[in-house]
Amino acid sequence: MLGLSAAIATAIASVALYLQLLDNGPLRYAVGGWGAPLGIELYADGLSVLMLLMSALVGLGVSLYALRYFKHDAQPAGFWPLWLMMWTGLNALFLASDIFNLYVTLELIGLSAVALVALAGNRHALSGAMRYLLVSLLASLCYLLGVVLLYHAFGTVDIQLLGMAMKASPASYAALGLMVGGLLLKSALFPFHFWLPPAHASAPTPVSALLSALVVKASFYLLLRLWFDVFPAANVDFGWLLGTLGALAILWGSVQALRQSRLKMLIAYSTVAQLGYLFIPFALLSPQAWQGGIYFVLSHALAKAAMFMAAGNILKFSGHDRITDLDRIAQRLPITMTAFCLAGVSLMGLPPSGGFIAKWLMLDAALTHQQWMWALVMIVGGLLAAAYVFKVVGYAFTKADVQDNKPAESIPALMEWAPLALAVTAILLGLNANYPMALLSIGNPLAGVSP
Amino acid sequence: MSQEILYALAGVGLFVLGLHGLIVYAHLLRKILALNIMGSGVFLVLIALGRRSAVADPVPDAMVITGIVVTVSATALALVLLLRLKEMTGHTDLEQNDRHHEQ
Amino acid sequence: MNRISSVVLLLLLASLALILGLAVISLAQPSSGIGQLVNMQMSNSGVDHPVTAVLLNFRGYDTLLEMAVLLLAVIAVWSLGSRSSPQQTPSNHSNPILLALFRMLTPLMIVVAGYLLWVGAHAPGGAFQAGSILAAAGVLALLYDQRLAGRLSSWSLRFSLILGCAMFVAVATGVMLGGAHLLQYPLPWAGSLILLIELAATISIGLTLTALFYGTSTGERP
Amino acid sequence: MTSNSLLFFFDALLVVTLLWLAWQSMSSRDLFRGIVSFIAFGLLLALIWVRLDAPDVALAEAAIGAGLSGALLLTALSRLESSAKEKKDE
Repeated sequence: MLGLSAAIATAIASVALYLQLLDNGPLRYAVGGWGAPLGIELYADGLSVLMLLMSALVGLGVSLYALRYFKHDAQPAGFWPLWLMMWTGLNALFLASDIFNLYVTLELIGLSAVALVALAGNRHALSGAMRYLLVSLLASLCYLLGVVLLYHAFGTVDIQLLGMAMKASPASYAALGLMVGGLLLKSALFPFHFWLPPAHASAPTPVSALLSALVVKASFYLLLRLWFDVFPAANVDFGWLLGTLGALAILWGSVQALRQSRLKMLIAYSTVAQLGYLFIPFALLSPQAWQGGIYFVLSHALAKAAMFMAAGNILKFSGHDRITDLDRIAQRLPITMTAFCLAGVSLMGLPPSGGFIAKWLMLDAALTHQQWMWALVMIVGGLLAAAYVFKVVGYAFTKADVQDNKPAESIPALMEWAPLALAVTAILLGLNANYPMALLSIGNPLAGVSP
Repeated sequence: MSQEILYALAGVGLFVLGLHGLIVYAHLLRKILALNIMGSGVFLVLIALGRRSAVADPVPDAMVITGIVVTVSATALALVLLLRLKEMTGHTDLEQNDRHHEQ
Repeated sequence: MNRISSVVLLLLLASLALILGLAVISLAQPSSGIGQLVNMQMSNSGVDHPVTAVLLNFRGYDTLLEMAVLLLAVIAVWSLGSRSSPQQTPSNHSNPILLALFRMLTPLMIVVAGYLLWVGAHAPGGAFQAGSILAAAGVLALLYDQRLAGRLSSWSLRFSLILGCAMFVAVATGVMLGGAHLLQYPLPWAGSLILLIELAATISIGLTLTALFYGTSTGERP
Repeated sequence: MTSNSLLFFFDALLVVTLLWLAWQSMSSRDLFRGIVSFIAFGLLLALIWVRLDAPDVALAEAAIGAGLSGALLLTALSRLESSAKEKKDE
C-alpha cells in the first residue's frame, strides 16, 4: 500500500510537470543554483515529459497489478523498494541534461532491473539476470569512457553546451562509437539482443512488463538525446547503419517469436522485433518518421505491458505457458484475453490503435522519400506480428475437450482489469493522436531534422 | 610523452585488457574481475587527462569517487547473484548452465 | 574457443585499443576542464577543499543519486538472500590475533573515520573515505564474531542505512522553503549543512558497505 | 639522468606492473591467487592516484577498491569452494 501511494504521488508529480510545461514551454532547472558547466542542470521538454507520463501510466498499471500478484507469491520482499528505485532512476534519466549524471541514473536503473529479474529465484531467472548484469555493466562502462573523452575534449558534461562545442575530432568519434555502442547494447538492438529474451521472459510478470515497456526505452531515449543534441553531425553519416540493424531486428525477432513454444518467450522476442521499428527513423531522417518513432515508443510501452500482464494471468491460471496447451483460455479468462487481443492489435499496427498511427507515420515518410525497402520491411514486420499474435489467439480459442484434472487458480479481478486498462489506452492512443503530438512539439529536438 | 598521456594510455590498455578477459574467460568470478579492471581503466583515463593543465581540475576526482562506489555496489550484487546461481545449479559459468539446461 | 575466432578477437581488440589510444593522444593539448571555474566559486561553496566542494555542493545531485545506488545495492543483496538454511559460521573468539586486532583497531578506526570526516572540509578526506574506514571496522568486527550482526536491531539498522539519503533529501528540499533551488545551500550555513549531510552519509556508507559484506559472506539479512 | 626522466622511468615501471597484475588477476589458474593479484592491483592503483596528485581517490581506492572489494571477493570465493567440497563429499 505504501508502494502504491508512492506510485500515485509520482504519477501526480508527472502530470503537474506536464501542466507547467504547457504553460511555460521547455524548462531548465539548475540544481544547487550553479548552472552548467559547473553544476548539474535538469531539462524538461515535450519529449521528456511524454516519457515521464508514459512511465507514470505504465508504472501505475503495473503497480496495481503487482499489488495482487505478489500477494499470492511467497517472495514479494524486494519488489516495491526495487521498483520504486528503478522508477526514480527512470524519472531522473528523462529529466537529466548532464551526461555524467545520466551515467549514474543508468546504473540505478540497470542494477535495480537486474535485482528485479532475479526475484523470480529459479535457475532461468538467475542465469538471465547474471547475463543481463554483465551486459549492463559492460554497456555502462563503454558509455562512461565516452563521457570521459567528451569531458576532456570539450570541458563540459552538459548536453546543451556539448552540442554547441561539438566538432569532428578523433576523440569525439571515439566517444560517439563508445556511447552509441553501449546504449545499443542496453537497448537490445539486433545483434545485441541476445540477453533480452531470457531476462525478460524469466522475470516475475510485473517485472517483465516494466522491463519491456520502460527500461529498454530509457536507453533508447538517451541515445536519441545524444544523437540529436550532442552529435548532430552524425545524423547523415551513420543513421543508415542503425536503420539497417533495426530492419534486421524486425525480421529476426519476429521469426524467432513465431518459433517459440512458450508464451512469455514469444512476447520477449516480439519486444526484440518491435524495438527494431524504433531505429528505422534513424535512416529515414524525416521529422514525420521521428514523430512515428516516438509514437511507437508510447504505444509499444502500453501494449507490451498489457500483453505481459495478460500472459502472466494465463501462466498463473493454467500453471504453464505452453502455447499449444492454451485450450479454451478465452472462455475462462475473457477479460485477460480481450486485453491480450487489444494489445496484439496495437502491436500488429491495425487501425485504430496507437501502433497503427506510429507505423502509418513512418510508412508515409518512407513512401514520400521513395525509400521502398524500409516500407517493405515494416509491412512484412506487421504481417509477421499478426502471425505470432494469431498463433496464440488461435490456440486460446480452441474448443478441445480437455478434462480439468487440476482446479484452476482464480485470478483476482484487479489483475485482469489492469492489463485491459493499459491495452485500451494503447488503442485510445490511436484515436487521440493530437495531444501527444502537441506535447512532443514543445522544444522538439527532432523538428530540425532534414532529409 | 608526458606523464598524463602515459597513464591515460595505460587506462586504455586496462579497458581493452579487461574487455578481452570478459569475453574469453567463462568463470563468472573472472568476468567480474574483468569488469572491475575495465572500470579502473576508465577512471585512470578520467583522472590522468584531468592533469594536463597547471590548474588542477577536481571534477574528475569527484567523478571517480562516485564511480568507485557504484562499482563496489555492482560487484557486491554480482557476487551474491553468482553465489545464488552456484547454489541452485552447481555451475559457475553461464555456458555450462545453458548446456545443462538443454539436455 | 577455436583458433580463428581468437585471432579475429585479438585483431578487433587491437584496433579498438589503437582507436582509443589515438583519441587519447589527440587530447594531449592542455585544457583545464572546469578547474578554473571551480576555483573561482570556491569561496561560495562553504568548504575549502575543491573535491569536497564538487562532491557535496557543485555536483551534489550526483552524490545524492550515488547514495541511492548504495542503498539499492543493499536492498538488492537482501532480496537475493539465500533461502537455504543459513550455514553456522563459528565465531572466532578463540583466535587471539583477531581478538587483539578487534580490540585495538576498532576504536582507532572509528577515530580515524571521524578525523577524515572533519578534515574533508579543507584537505583530502570526506564522507566516502570516512565511511569506508568505518566499513573496514565493521568487516573486522564481523570477522571476529558474526553474531555481532544480530546485536543491531533490524529497525535501527534500517534507519541508519537510509539516514544518509534521508538527510540529503531533507536538506536538499529544506533549502527550497527559503525560495532557493534544490540543493542550493544559503552561504552562511553551507559549511555546516555540508558537514551535517556528510555525517549522516558517513554512518550510512559505513553500515551499507558492512551490510554488503555481510550479505555476501553469509547470504542472509542481518 | 635528470630527476624528471628518472620519475618517468618510475611511472613506466608502475604502468607495466599494473598491467601485469591486471592480467594475472584474470588469467591465473588458481582463483585465490587471482583475487590476491587483484587486491595488489588495487593497492598499486592507489599509489598511482598519489602520483597523479589525487589523494582523495587514493584513499577511496585503497579502502573500497582494494580493501572492501577484496574482502567481498575472498568471502565469495570461500563460499563457492566450500559448497563445491560439500558436493564432492556427497
